[in-house]
Amino acid sequence: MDSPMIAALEARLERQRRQPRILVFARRHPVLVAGAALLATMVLLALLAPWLAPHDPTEMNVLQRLKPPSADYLLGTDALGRDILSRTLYGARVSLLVGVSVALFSALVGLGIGTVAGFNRVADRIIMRIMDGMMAIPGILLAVALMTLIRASIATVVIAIAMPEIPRVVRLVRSLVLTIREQPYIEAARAMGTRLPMILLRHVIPNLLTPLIVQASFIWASAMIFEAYLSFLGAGTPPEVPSWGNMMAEGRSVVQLAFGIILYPGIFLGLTVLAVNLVGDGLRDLLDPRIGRKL
Amino acid sequence: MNYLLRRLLAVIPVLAVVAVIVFLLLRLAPGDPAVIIAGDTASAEDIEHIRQTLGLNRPVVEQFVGWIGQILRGDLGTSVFTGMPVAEMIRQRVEPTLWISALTMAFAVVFAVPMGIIAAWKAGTWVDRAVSGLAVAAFSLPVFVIGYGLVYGFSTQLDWFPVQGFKSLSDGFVPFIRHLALPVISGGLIYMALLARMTRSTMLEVLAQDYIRTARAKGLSSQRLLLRHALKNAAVPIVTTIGLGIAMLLSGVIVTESVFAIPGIGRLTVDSILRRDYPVIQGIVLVTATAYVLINLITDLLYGLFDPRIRY
Amino acid sequence: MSVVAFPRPLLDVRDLVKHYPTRTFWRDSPPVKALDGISFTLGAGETLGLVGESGCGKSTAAKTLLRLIEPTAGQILFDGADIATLSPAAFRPYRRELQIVFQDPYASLNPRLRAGEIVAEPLRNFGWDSRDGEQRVADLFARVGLNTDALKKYPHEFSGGQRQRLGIARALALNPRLIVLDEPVSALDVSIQAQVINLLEDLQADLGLSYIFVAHDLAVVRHISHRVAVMYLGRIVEIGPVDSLFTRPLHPYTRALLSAVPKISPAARQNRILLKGDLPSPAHPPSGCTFRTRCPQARPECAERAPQLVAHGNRHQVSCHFAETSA
Amino acid sequence: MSAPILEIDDLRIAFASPDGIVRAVDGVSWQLNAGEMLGIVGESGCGKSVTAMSILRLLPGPPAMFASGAIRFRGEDLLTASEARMRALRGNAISMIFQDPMTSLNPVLTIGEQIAEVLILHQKLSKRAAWTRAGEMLDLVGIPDPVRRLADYPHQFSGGMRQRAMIALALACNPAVLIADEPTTALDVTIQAQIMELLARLRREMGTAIVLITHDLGVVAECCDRVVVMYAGTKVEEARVDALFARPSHPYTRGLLAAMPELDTPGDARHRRLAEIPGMVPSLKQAAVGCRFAPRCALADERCRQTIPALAPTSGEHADHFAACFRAHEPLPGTAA
Amino acid sequence: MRLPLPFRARPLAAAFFSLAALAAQAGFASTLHMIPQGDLKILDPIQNPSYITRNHGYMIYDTLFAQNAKGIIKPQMVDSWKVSADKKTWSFKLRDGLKWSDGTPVTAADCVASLKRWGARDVSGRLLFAAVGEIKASDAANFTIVLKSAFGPVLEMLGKPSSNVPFMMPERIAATDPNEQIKDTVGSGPFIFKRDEWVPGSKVVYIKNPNYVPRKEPADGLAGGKLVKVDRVEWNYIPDQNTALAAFKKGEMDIYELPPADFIPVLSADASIKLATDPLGDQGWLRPNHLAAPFDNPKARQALYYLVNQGEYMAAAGFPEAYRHKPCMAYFMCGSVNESFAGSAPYAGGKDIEKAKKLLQEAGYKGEKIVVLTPSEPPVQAAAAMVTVQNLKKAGVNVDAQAMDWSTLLARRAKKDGWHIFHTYSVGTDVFSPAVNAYAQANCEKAPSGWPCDAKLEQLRAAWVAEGDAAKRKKITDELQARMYEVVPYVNFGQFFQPMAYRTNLTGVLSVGVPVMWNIEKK
Repeated sequence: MDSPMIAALEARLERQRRQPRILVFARRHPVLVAGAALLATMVLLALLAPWLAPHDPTEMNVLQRLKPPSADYLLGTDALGRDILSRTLYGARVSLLVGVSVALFSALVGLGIGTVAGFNRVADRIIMRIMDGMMAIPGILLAVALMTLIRASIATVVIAIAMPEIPRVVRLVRSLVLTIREQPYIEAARAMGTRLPMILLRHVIPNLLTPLIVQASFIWASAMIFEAYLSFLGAGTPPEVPSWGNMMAEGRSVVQLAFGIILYPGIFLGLTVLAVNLVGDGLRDLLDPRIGRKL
Repeated sequence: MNYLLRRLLAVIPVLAVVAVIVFLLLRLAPGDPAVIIAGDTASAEDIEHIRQTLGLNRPVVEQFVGWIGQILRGDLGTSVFTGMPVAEMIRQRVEPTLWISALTMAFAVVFAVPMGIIAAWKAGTWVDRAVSGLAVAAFSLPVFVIGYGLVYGFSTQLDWFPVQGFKSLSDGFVPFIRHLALPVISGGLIYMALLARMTRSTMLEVLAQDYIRTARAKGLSSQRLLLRHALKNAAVPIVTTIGLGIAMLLSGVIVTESVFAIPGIGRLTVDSILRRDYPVIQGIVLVTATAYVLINLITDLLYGLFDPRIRY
Repeated sequence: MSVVAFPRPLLDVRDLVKHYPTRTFWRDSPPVKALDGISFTLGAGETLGLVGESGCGKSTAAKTLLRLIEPTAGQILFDGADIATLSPAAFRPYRRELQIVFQDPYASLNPRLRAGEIVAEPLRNFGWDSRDGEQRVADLFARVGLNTDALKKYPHEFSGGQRQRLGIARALALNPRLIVLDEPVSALDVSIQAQVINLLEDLQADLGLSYIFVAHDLAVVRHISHRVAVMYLGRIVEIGPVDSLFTRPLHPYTRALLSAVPKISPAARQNRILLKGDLPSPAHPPSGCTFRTRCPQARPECAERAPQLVAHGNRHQVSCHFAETSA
Repeated sequence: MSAPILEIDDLRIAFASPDGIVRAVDGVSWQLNAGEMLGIVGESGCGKSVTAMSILRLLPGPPAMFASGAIRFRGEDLLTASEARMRALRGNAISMIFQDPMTSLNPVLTIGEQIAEVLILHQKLSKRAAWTRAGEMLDLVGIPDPVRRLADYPHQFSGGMRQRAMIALALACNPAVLIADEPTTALDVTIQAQIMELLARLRREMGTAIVLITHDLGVVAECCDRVVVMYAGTKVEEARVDALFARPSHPYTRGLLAAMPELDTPGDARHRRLAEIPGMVPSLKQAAVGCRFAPRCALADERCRQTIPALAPTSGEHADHFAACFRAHEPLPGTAA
Repeated sequence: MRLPLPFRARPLAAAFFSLAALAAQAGFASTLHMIPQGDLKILDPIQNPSYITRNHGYMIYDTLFAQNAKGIIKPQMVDSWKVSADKKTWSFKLRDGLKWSDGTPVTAADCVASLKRWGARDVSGRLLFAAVGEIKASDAANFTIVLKSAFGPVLEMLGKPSSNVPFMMPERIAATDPNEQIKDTVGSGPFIFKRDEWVPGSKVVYIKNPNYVPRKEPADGLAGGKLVKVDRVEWNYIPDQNTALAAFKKGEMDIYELPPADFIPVLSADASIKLATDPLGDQGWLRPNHLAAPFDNPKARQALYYLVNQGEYMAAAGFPEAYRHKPCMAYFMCGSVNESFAGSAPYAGGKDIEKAKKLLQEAGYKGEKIVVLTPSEPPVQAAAAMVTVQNLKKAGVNVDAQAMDWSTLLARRAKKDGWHIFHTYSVGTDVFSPAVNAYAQANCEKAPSGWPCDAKLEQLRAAWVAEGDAAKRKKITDELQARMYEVVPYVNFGQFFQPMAYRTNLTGVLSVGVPVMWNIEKK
């Protein structure tokens, strides 16, 4: 007894249902799938860099410096005669590594601290004061100061970028914990005699993972940009590391001579950050469109 | 009043934490101003002499106590390098930074909020996708790349705007705005993206509320629905974002100040960090942290304007 | 039904109080009196209905019994032992004896756990080994009328009624003697509600459980309870055997409540007693009888002293100065 | 009786969801006469609220929604009316009140602003006149000290007062039809009694025709003139209230009544086992083949499962009593109906 | 074809903005805008040897003597002087009418105090004052220096062109502890420092000193009449080189003091821009830590020379051929009076990695980590470090390239352990003689970071400064340099010409290795 319009629609839906699941998924979550595909490409390029890169990314050839693209140097060379293509490909490794590590590090630390703050009122007071203090210092200053404090390496860059993110994660986790601990299923667990550590592990943390993962993906994206800022301000990854930030920072003084030095890493960085952001957006919409507000 | 006082008192522990963090961070960092003052050809002895005259040989705790005492007397100290009072250095630099921040914020708010509203109203349509796409794209490029691009296009090629520098409003409005246009746009894009996304998601949430349905059932026009019923409800999260975004804004301002050679607070801080001018860094961070805390206090107070349920 | 059916109380609650302090920066405001000294007993195999409007403290009372909310004062004698003041560790064994089923069957189930895990959780907490546990969970599923293939499903894959069955299975897992049912059917549709009520009755008959049944639906309470307590602003205003209370309500509030329920049969509609206004704030309850502000029979003396629960016949108690005259 | 003021004619509403098309309303028809109170009852997901929302076209529009049939208000089809026309009708000729008074009022506008707004919009009153009228409306719905309360925000009102304010808002323009969508579900029983009393009084005084959407058979029994019973997007029974409760025809209606515990039964009611309707509400993602209720119906036979029963007059003494069942009135096994 | 929107709007907007720009610039025709090499943060050119502070010194202070374009010492504030026959007593008479910028007259006592302060801080000042027995003012215009031991280049020291320059200050200021910064900026130079307009990190402003008394002779090198032909000079520090280049090319700035080498081709291609270079040029220094194994062994230091191809370093730094000196093995600068190639023969073959490996082995190197301090900036130092790291790796050295900012590097190298190599460079005027070349000192602890320790080298330096005769000095120079090639206090990684760029509307720009602002006219 369906009206013809509904019948037609039904038929169309049925046809779609018979398509491969991945296609159906892609139609439903275009943002997520586009982001994931782009990100996968970048990850692939990064992983395959040793095979794809025509040159050693750190090999200097001062006689070939600032060369325009040629058959040997497809994207030209930088101010020390290093192959821009190779450096860009290897740069994907550094940027992705830095981004992922920052996201993981700040998410894990933030999860730990935020959970404690959410469950212990005394600890909460102390922790939140410290977090407020950290948040009151502009992140980039905190990071630059940290970079001068510790010897420049990829690990220290990760820590320096993660540090200003941690208070934000802590606040998110704490507010989620405060919401979750009021949920009836937590009350139910207490009524069942579940002890606090188990409540945290089985009931609280799994339920805040979703927004945390979304938040982590945005941290990942911004960490890659932040890495470039640090290099720009002269406090980034060590100069011999072919990170996109370094390439752009080194290349910026010669922008007008060899635009490619800043263009190619810029494009790659932009695309990768875009990919991660799209994945984050997609995940947020997929998992829960309403957690956006808390982020 | 009660609330205001309590909030003002709450600023103190935050600043105390900031003071401790900054002080420790700096004193733990390798490198000190003495070696820089002594220069390339100095011997270890020379450096030691200078360190002594600067008081850097005293125990860290003693230095910290001394500094706190100074702060409490309202003295931010003097720069190790220039010998200028820190307060004076900040005063010199505060104008450009304030202008950039204020105009960046204004620029971002003026564009982002309508964009977010339209995107939310037209959720799922191409308008929404375009706005969301723009926002994500603006998020994906470092400020300095945008800055260089704008300089190349609008200064070097088109010659509409100067490449660098800052002109005070007292030098005339036109030079003032010409010098600030590019820094504000390049720094404001990210902030705008953030705000547009936030506005969109907040508006989406508000538009799904029961009272919006009520308003529609009253026969209101879309315009009135959005601007009177929805926006006022969305205002609190939007204002929160504006407040919390200050931190992000400042990060952007630091980079734009470097790109456009604008003598603002941000650049001063980075320079001071890179050459370990302790009193200056400490002073600035303390001042910016205070500003940050106060701005967030103001945004908190603003909530009351938008949401009658909040009573202090 | 006989008066002496429940000779020895399983639960004896005496003067249970729960106050929430509302401190502000400057001064202490009066506390919110969520529970203002309630007393009742419950026998083994008995169902006590706890009714009242939202904010009357019935849910607080239910949760305080299980120490999900810490009481401010008073005694909770369970099988003769006062469990109100026990340390959390000492109280823990009593968790096996006292269980709870929540109002919102969806919110009270962790969305990240499978049905089997949810029901097994109390077993794990009290040291069941996993093989016995598995068998027990399967038995419980059968007991509440769920298929064993439901073990692997997540809460969102169940319907509302099935979720409440899960909640009941979880509460039954440790073989409790008392189950607090906190509005267990109010989120369910009528047709499903009947299924759950029948299940609860069957379980009581088979296992000899005692129930504290919190609800605002008077018909459901009447159907399932042996005795009923009516609460208003943190106090019990009337308590008594179900038939006596429903056919001869003594407190004006109970009468208003009963008369307000819409009835299908025209014959059952009496003169409706419409109460004025809304529930006063529990932070600033009226002096004397807290109901007097809305009571159609309030007299000046009601403002002066608070009435106590007084027996009016067979196990039927009411707290109203004028209960007899108005009856 | 003259032509109905509101007429729903073979309304079908479907939503496209990712995993199929939900036929929320599947061929429902009814009429509302001037001054009448029509109850629409059913359990959650039966389509009663969707029907109500579709009258003012408040459902999220295409592409997610598909509607067919007709909704005629004074003969004018609202399904095809322009958006501007709908705006002119909403809150003016047809008003609506909702389930949750806590969330249905805008928290950042005063009660007075919210009421005056609709008066300025539809009645073209001046701001001052609208404000005065808003005060009168609050007075009418029994809010004490109405003029002062106009300046209050919703959070300063209790739940019952908010629903009164909602009613004042809905009736401000003296609409011909008021759609009340579960207006008392979120309220306590004593407040519910006040609100229902208020609605009844206002209906008497203002002559507004009311569509009352509810799941509570008791409320319907007390207030309504006629009642439509819905199940799974279809209308299963329609009758005058007294007829329906005196002689329910559809097995679903009968099951529903039997499943309800009763407040006013004599002493041994406790020992009557409640009748259960086995199973669950069916998924609406498949097109109906046969009676929607058949899987849960004790009377269902092959015909019920194959053919959709049409609405037909029951054999009872009431002429306007219809049920969509082949075996209406046959005794249900296991109950002493 | 449809133009993109911004381009279509161009004519109108351009007109609007260029009008505005004209209006804005009208008032400042005689202001010189320079992009300085760095941020002027320290105002004391005696306490601090950085070039930016030295340049500031040349703006506001004057000197007793100065070098002309040919490297000859000429009197500046001094009117006349006498040397006793034994060359032990030097008397000087100041020019008449010299005034400090606050209007008070310049006295001999001021100069004596200034020299003493300089002698306590500067490398060559210390050398001189080690030989000075007595220095005193006899009256307002005359003062004498009495030497207790022989010292040849007295005038060369007093006319030392680069850091630290013996600038003259009023006695009250010169009395400041040499380790403490002076607070007053009163000098007798051609400009006055506008303290109230100073924005550290951004802007330094100077105005013409009305009390300045220039010499009659035309300007010649750092000597001669310092005639100021503009009203005002602004140093506008632009930290971002790309922005600096864009601003300079657009004419927002007049002088670009230290454009990165990579910009040279761009700047030379621009007809409205000229490049000026100091004929002597600069020298790059690779400094090993003489206290850290294996570089405590001269063989290991020699090995470093076998890893250096000067051309490679210059290319890495980005200098076009025309701005590099051809490979030059003179420690005291090719083209200077002290040019010599003595002792360089072993390295004539150029880069020889095998030889370097062998020498390192002989020095006892066994694969320990060699720490190279690698700065992110400045560009020459950064590039040099990268090249050294790569070459060391090729020689099988286990390199630890530690990245850091320049401040950290300065601090790190000040510590005696924890590092092996850093790089820096110096302008020729700070290199060209054994008396001024700080890194040629081998007095162990007293030497700058790296701490070379060689008694013979120190003896030769002492002999060099004590020698008054030019020809004999030349001989000592050869000996000294030969010794340097044996003990290698530092490795010279190349000589280059760092240009200063200025726009062609300027005339009278002097190429002296210091951006001096006198004699410049702006059209």
